[in-house]
Amino acid sequence: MNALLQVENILIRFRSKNRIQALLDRDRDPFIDAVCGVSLDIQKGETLALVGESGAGKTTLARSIIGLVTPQEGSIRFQGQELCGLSDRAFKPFHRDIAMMFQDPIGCLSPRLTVRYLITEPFKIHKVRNIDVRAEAKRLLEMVGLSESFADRYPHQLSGGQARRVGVARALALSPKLIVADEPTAGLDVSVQGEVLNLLAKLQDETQVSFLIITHNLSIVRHISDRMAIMYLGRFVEQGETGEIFAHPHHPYTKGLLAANPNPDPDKPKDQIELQGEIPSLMTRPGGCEFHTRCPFVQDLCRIDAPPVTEVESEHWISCHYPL
Amino acid sequence: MTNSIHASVLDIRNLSVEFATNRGRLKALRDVTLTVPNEKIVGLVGESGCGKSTVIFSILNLMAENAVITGGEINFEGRDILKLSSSQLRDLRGDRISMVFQDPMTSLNPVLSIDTQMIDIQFRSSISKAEKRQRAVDMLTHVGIPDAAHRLKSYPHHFSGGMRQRISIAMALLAKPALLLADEPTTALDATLEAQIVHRLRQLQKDLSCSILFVSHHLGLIAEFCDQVVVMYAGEVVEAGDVRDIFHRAGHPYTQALLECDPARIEEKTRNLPTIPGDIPDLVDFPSGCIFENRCSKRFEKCRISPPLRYRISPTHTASCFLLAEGGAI
Amino acid sequence: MWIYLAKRTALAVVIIITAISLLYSMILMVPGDPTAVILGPRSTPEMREALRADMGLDRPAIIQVAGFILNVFQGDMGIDVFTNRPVSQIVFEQLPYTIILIIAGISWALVLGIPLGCYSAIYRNSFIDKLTGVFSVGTIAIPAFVIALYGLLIFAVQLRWLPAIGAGEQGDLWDQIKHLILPAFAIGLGWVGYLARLVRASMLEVLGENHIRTVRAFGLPEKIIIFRYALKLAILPTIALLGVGVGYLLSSSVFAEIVFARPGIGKLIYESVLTRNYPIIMGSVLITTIIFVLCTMLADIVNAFLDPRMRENL
Amino acid sequence: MDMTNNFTARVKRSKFLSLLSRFARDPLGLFGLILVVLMVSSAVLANWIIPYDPIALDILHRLEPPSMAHIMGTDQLGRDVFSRVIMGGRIALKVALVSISLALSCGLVLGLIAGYGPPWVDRLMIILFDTIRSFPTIIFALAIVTLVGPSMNTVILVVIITTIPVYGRIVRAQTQSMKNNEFILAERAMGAGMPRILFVHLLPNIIGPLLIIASMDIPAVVTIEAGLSFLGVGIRPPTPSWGSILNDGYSFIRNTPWLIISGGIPLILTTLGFTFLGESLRDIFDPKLRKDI
Repeated sequence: MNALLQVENILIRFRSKNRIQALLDRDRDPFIDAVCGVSLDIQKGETLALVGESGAGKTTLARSIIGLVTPQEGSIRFQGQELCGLSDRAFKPFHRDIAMMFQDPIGCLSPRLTVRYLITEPFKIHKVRNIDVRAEAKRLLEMVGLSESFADRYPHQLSGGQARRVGVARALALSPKLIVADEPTAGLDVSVQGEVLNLLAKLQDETQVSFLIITHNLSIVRHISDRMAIMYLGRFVEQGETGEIFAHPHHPYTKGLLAANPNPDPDKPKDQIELQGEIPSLMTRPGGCEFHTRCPFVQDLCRIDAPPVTEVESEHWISCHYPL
Repeated sequence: MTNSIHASVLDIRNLSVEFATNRGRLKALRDVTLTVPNEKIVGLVGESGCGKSTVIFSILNLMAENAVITGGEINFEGRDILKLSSSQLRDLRGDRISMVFQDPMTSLNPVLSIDTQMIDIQFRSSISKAEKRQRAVDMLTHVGIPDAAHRLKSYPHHFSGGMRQRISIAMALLAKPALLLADEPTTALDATLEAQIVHRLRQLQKDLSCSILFVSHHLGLIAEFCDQVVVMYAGEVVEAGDVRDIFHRAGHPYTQALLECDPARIEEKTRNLPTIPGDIPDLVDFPSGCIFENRCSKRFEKCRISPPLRYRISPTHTASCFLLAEGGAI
Repeated sequence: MWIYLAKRTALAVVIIITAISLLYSMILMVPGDPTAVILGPRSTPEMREALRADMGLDRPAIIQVAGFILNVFQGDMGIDVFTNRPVSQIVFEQLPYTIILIIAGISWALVLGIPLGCYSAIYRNSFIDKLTGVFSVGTIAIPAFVIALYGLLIFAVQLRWLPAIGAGEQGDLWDQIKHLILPAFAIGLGWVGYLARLVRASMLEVLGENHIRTVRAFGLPEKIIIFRYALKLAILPTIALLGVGVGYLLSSSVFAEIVFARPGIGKLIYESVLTRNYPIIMGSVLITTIIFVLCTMLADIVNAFLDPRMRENL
Repeated sequence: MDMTNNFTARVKRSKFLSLLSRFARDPLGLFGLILVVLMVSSAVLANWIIPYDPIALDILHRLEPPSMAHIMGTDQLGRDVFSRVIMGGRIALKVALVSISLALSCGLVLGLIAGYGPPWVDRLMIILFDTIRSFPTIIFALAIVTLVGPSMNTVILVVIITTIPVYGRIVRAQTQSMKNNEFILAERAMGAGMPRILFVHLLPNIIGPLLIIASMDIPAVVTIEAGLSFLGVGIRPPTPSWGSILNDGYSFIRNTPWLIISGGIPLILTTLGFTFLGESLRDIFDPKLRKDI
């Protein structure tokens, strides 16, 4: 199997206290693990969705793939080449092949520059010289369904949906092979988020680009992703085919998340599970299965032992002692 | 108790609100009419910019300084709030009507303890400070804060967002109000917390037998939580009815399109999600016809010329669309 | 809290050490014989030679600086050649006058500035608010020494209401107060405006915050909202800036002391500048700087103590 | 969302056009603008305005009160005070412009380095900035003057040394708050190098507010220059300066008040003018800029 992107056992930790504080608190381990031991792979033309609540470590994981965060352990391979440990200079060619879209549609655009400059900036950064900037801007705007008249606008003159399209155009400029999209529908109304998701799907059909989509919105995941991974406290609790997981969630957390994203129907059955409590802080990870503090089906074993990752069905992994 | 006389605790009639801007008057609300019956939960749903928050802020007159109420009445327990003096209005605030705000991280005072804040808001009551404190602890326990007696002396920053929102709800319900206004109380929270808090709110509403006007853009939450639903678009109420009227028999093309867009409703995987093309019209420079005309898939000649009235579809269900005119205007 | 205290104190110490090193390196950087600068005028070649040996001017600069810092921390800032007395003694003799002046200046600025700022914020766009706005910008803009000069011209020379020069008779409290009025007025006036504007701005900011809207939604009386819920937060940035204020007042007190011929650090420095008596200047700069650093530190700590978020997190 | 954005777009467009009318609606800003224009033009045209040589002595007419011949009177050496006031304004403005532009450039570079560079550089810079800021300005200035000797260049040097930390601090704070903004992360995610991020993306967002702050510092510098000259350690005589005119006036305060009045009034008007203008500009361009710096 030769995946486009292969992430293995990534561990990303941040210092939680400075050295003096740690010394005073006699804390030998003044770190928090934002992502611990996560593995995933993405094939060409495929979409993987990363799902979880805030603080799950989704964004950190995504940023490590694009080189903004350096993992302490593990490996990230893109087309077989190792990305971990590369210097900024050595990483630069990979920025052509991996693009990232950030959460805030307007805030991720440099505020004092025009749309034309912004969408053709990737060419300038990567010293692509033999292009006509105007024509290129026009082509990219057309690709994302905006008219050329937008080229002279500034970010603050765009609506959320329009700014998101500009973001897509920017990501597409260098025809990347993988786009990492952090909450592509954040801050957009339901009537607009469909437009953006349809655009991403259309582009994927046309260019065979792969997507890693990070979201907390389960209801969009069903439509846009081929496979999905559910993250909790920096680990994957369940990973597999999207349709399969929606049909048969095996992990209680997945089931709880699905229940919290209800189909808007006043008459739907109300027998679904409700998760109790809140995500624990990364500083005080629970022992045993880390989900046991919120799990409605918790048993004694869960409090003691961390469950191993098991493949319940083909290509469907979960880590739970008592899968549903 | 006055609310036994009136069937509905809140009755807003033709409320219009304008914002003074550099370009002229932005007509944020136009002829908004809605009713909150006693002991019911009414959901106010719409996309950003539809004016749903403006409605509930105008009820307590907590709007921005450039906002002016240009017409209509807000009848609360039979009295028009807009005719009250500011001290009479202040007497209602936090006593008969209270409010939960959107952002739990900023809606509590950061330098005062929860204890101080919860005792202060009981300033109307003549009971002793110890009794006030006990009531605060009881209410905090009621909304699901573990070990409330110990944590009362804590400051807001000691609590997570979900906990702070529970505290806000506890504060709002402390005076056992007749009406609770909730402005997207769970939007800033994670989905699993959202469900917990909404279920808790439903329970409290039953226990205290109050009414709730619940503002949200989250259709799933509205469907699960509310008894009645009011749909707003660009500053107007386009449809109102029982929760089943709206979710099963939506009449207005906007409501239908909005429901279609929600990816949670679409069971089959699709790579072509429905959308509502176009933008909300400019609220300063106004179209003469139906407000939704430019985006409506079912528009015809008449829609462009004059705005539709409110038409009755069934005893519990009204909508503002010419296609539904046979039931007669109200 | 203790960690914050320790950190803030460490920072203050680091800044004081850096300040001493900077001042000392400046002497070494200036072309010419450093011993002549350090000893000041009227030094004899023998004295310079003795000092050169004592300081070890042939040693690396860093060791010299370190030695100097050590001396300062032991309270030794050299000897004034004119009077043959320790510099620290001379400076500390003058210090109380300046401190009294600064306290007087900052007190009346506080007493007037904070209420004015609150009033302006609460009654925004009222006549008083607009007047306060013009008044505060005006007083901030006008240099303190010009105020001192005009105060002298109007109240002492023309109207003869207040004494013009000196600090008043020893032991005569009333006389001393009369001598304090004009200088304190001159150095404090700008700060009245500054504080009024600062308090107004931060009060307005706080009044616009969400939690104020929350208590309004509970119908809390406006008096409680302003004095309990808003003022406590709005006053925090003001307290943090009072330390900085001491620095500005130290500068303006130089002028006030000279214009009103009042004893004090400013006057001492000024006279030493005219005679190029560097040891005294160096000592005065050091002591005023240390006072300034301690005041900003104190302000930060008080600020942290009043804010529960800082009190625990830092 | 669309609605509000459309709306801001239009506001932006009309903003430029309404700039002048805004000034008209803001009487203090207009007052400031007029004062500044007067001050600057009198400084530029000084050579044509002054009726006498500002340093020519005329012992026969010393300490004369204002008259038709000398509209502000003469000083103790018989020099025409009006001519000295006009030339003094020129000096003050020159000192202010030179020192602020130099301090601004240095502060900008150092602040960017501190804000975007590695943490140890930042810590070092902050300690250096804070140390310089912890010297009481005038007292520190007097120490430098004693070492280097009084001259206009010393005044400029003093102002530069004491204001670099102010600008450095502001630029650093802005850079730090901006460098984790998504638009900067987005640039890094595209592989943009440090020079591009600093100069194409950070600088344009920092420079605007900084220029407004700098323009509001002009009165402060004019004050320092006048103050040092008043103490006799600034601009060297016989070159005229408002400070030295005030000093002359101070010596003769009991019998010739016009010297103090004519040295002080232009100083007050200039600082007021620049302050009112700066406030007004700030309110127009950047209402959120902090008011307490």
